[in-house]
Amino acid sequence: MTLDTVKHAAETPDTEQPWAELGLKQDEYARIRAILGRRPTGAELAMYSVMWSEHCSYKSSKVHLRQFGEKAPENDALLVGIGENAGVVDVGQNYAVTFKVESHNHPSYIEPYQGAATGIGGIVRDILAMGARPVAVMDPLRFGAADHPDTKRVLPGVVAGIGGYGNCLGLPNIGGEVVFDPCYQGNPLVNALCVGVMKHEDIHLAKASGTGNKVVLYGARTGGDGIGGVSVLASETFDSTGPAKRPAVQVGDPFQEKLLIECTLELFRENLVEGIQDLGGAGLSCATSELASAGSGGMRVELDTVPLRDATLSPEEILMSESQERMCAVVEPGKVDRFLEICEKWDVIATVIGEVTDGERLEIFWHGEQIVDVPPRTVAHEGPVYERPYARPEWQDALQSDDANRLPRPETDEELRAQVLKVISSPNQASKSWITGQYDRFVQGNTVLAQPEDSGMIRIDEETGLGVAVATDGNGRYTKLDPYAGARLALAESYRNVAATGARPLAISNCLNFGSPEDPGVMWQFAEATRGLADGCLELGTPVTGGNVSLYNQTGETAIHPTPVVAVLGVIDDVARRTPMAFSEEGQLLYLLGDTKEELGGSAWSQVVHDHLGGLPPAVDLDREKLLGEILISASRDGMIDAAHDLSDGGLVQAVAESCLRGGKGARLVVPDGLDAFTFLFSESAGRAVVAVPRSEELRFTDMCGARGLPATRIGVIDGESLDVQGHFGLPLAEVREAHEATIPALFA
Amino acid sequence: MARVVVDVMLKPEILDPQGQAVQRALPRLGFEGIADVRQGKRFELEVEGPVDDAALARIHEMAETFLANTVIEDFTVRVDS
Amino acid sequence: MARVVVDVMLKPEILDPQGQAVQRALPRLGFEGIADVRQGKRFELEVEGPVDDAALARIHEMAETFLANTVIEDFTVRVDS
Amino acid sequence: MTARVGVITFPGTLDDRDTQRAVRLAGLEPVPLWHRDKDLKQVDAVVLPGGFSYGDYLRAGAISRFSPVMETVIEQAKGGMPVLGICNGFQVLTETHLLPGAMLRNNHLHFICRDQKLRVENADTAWTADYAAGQEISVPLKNIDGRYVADERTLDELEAEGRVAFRYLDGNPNGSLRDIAGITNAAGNVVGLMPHPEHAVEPLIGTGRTDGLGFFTSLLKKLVSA
Ligand SMILES: Nc1ncnc2c1ncn2[C@@H]1O[C@H](COP(=O)(O)OP(=O)(O)O)[C@@H](O)[C@H]1O
Ligand SMILES: [Mg+2]
Repeated sequence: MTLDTVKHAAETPDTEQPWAELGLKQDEYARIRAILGRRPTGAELAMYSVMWSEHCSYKSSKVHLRQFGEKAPENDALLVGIGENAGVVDVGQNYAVTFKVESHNHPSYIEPYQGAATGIGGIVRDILAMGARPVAVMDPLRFGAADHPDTKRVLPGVVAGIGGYGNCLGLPNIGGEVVFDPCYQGNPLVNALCVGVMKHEDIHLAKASGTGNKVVLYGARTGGDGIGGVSVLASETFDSTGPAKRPAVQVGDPFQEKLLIECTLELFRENLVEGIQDLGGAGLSCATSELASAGSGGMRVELDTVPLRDATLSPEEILMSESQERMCAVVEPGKVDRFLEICEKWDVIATVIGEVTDGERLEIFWHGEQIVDVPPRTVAHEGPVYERPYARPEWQDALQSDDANRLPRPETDEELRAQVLKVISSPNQASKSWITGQYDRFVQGNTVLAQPEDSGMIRIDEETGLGVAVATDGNGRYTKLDPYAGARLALAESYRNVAATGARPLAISNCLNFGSPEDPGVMWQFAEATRGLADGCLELGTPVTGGNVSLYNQTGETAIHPTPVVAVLGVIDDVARRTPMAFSEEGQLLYLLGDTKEELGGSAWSQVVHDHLGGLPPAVDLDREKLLGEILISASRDGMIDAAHDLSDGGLVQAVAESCLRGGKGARLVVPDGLDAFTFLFSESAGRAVVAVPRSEELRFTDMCGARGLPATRIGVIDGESLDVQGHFGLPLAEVREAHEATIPALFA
Repeated sequence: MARVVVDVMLKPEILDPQGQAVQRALPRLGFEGIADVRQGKRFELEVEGPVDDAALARIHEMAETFLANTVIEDFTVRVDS
Repeated sequence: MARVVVDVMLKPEILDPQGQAVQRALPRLGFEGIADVRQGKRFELEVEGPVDDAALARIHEMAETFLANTVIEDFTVRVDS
Repeated sequence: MTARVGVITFPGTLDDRDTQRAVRLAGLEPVPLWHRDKDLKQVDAVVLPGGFSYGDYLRAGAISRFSPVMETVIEQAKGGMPVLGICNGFQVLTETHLLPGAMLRNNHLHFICRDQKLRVENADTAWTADYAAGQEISVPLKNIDGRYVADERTLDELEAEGRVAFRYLDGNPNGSLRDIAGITNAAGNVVGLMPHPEHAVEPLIGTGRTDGLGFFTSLLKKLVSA
């Protein structure tokens, strides 16, 4: 069949095109025709269809995400904000840090190992594209029920994939989450975060400027990976005898990515890069249109020069291919030779595929014939925007009035003790070390803290000890009960985790995992959660620097719990001052910071003991979180505390058990006046942390809390080899350890 | 006892980083003239009892559901002579 | 182009936990009657030019020095029909 | 004059910069070496760091072994130059047959990352002289292909000649025969081990222990007194 050139398209306006199969709506197709003043060519149609997909265009979420900009707090630290591959934050001493979370949910369900592996690969390239050396990764994960047979397929594969890829890249994995809930059975969430470090002058942006500059594609050869629906198009416009099967699954090559990282950093060092973009979703379509759209001129690409792994690929398929481990750079003509030399040094294939033009169009040629002629902005940045209808679901009221505080509580100390063991050994509350032990947390030699600490902490300057801390959190149960509050709780928890290690929270990234935006109930959850998060960030003074949205996480009519995952990045001037979570010195005093109320809605206790989800989540007071954070940071800086652990799901008893196990020391707790033992142990009130204070610092510490108005209650002492709640029960540490650590290996090893 | 061999290879359209790494190394080691290398897995199964059609059908099913990941891999089953 | 297959298997005396893991899983999946499983590697080489004795000798050498580690592995070379 | 220690970077090496740091912290001068260069830049010793050279795609260490730099390393190692292979570097050394045996997939088939207790069995090598024989140390272990195997005769020989340099304590993490974590050649100049001493050189970082520094101070003593 003939090549569908621009000329041919103009001459054959009535040719039927498979826009619907490619996921475009009728009005979207009409809009493309209007933009171009003719029907699109096959290649153009392919580009618009992927770039206008929900995944690339954010068409359902955009109107809500705007708040992150509109409500952004004044903040001098933000060097690059939303809209680039990742946001960049000034952390002082001329260092800048970039970080971002992304999702690879669906691919990880289809092929857990490769889906998760390429999820790591993708987010690492985003960070690299900013000019930064990637220095750490994290992996917030959600799976179906822990004892469901399919979870046995998905979890080990995902964990091996994250480890397989990240370990091979030499990136320490410093934290993440593992949560089980039947709502994720057919839609596991595999979110991946990467942190990168650079000097201020090294920041790079994704834009193509400077007429005559060359466009260089480098990295892996292009194959038929992840093309999916576009093969439909290839078979319509091309000889249908070509290989019909195009894999929807991409296979990662971490070795190639490691070379790409070192090669790219060397290119940056020699100042050979004008603009740069990673190739991820939508491959070359995305990279060329985004580079051209953000730059000043146009771009001309000779598509037939792209190195291929499979010679039968059609131009449409080449444009769409999601082959991993590729980057695209804009390079001054005089620097191309040196650029190619460095690529050769690293065994990385590099090819000049085009150049920046002084026009305003993105023009793509195939063996000399023009197959694309579009205004790049219309592809990359001016896609459709939907104001999807949203409405509070009818069931929300009933859910909220099903109060968890009315659930039957343990009646005897015996029962209380049994429930403590039951909660800390439940899959969600149990130790995840069987999983995290499969990740390298030491590589690069800068890891100060890693899981199970409250946040991961990386040293970024050896001389001064400057470091950054990152935590990620999200609680789908809370968010289901109240999306607005749930998002704020996720933010609060992540913020608290960073502060607990002594770092000052600076900025936010997020991954918003929801069901179908075409369901008004889900859309309401999304609207509420984004509003909550944007308001919360304004109140805390921490701007959103970027993130990712993953929609359509649902099976049939049933959506996952709305799951905004919030990542907080903090800075610490000297990592020597970090606060670990371990209770390691006998005799130190334990203080509970914050107020404990009767708040059991969405709690771990309600899930584990009663399989219940109802009522309202704990109240959030962000001023209080801020105050708590200040206290934790000052106490760390001034050496007033030796350990800190934030309180979240599972409540106080969970936190104390974890800190005891980490330090190998027991604790004697006393239920404070005005609280019953059950509420003391299991309530999930926000804004709390437990700290270990050396006796010599007690006065100074309590004076500081008093002066600043933060409730600090002495609840016990580090002591012995058991976890005792005086007057109620005692648990030998060995029994606590067995309960906490045996669960996950028993399920998955 | 009879031996049945199941060979599992990545589908041709799927990237095979392992095979590529081997292929790229060959010229450096002085081996020319190898146009492509693919690396896969070989399972040798020792089967109790007769390897009749029923047994082979079961092994075929085993390969399809367990030994190979048919999202990305093809397999063949044969009796070892 | 001709294809030559090199099969590489762990020597019989070397513990093969991958094969064992497969074997242990089989009964749970409802597959009985497999007495032993060994897992190895299969390389498919696309050879340019004729696969004569000289070519096979070279491939044999390649297998011996590179594709297999003969401290722990045995290999076989054969032309794929 | 301080001694110069070459640290090789193969494609896919991960711990090269960390190893350079450890070398520096021990008071030696790190010299980066590139896999394509045969020239060792007149270094006094060489470290093959950890990582996944060539992705470990064929077998760990199998492809790197053939790199130009290794030609010189093999030659010089035979002439007595101190060579240390850590993790992937150890795998490269067994592939070159500078050290006997081979490394296979862990018996539990998973990557494992943990703080690992070891006993220094041989304190007479170029890299262990600063330890006492029998001393117990803890350094990070992180690998998926860490199971040391060799035939019985080789193992007996290693034992008899005192060439088992390190043994795992408190549980064998990967099924290595006779709990072997590292070995040395007969001359004591070539040493390989799976655990990572270069990741245990600073308080605060990693496990917070500095038990690994002795490898590098041992070398310094040897080179300076020589
Ligand atoms: N939930 C979100 N919050 C804030 N910014 C977001 C969110 N989702 C996406 N973004 C931002 O929108 C931009 C486009 O996202 P995306 O297309 O995923 O970028 P990339 O292709 O570089 O991964 C990015 O700057 C990203 O940070
Ligand atoms: Mg990007």
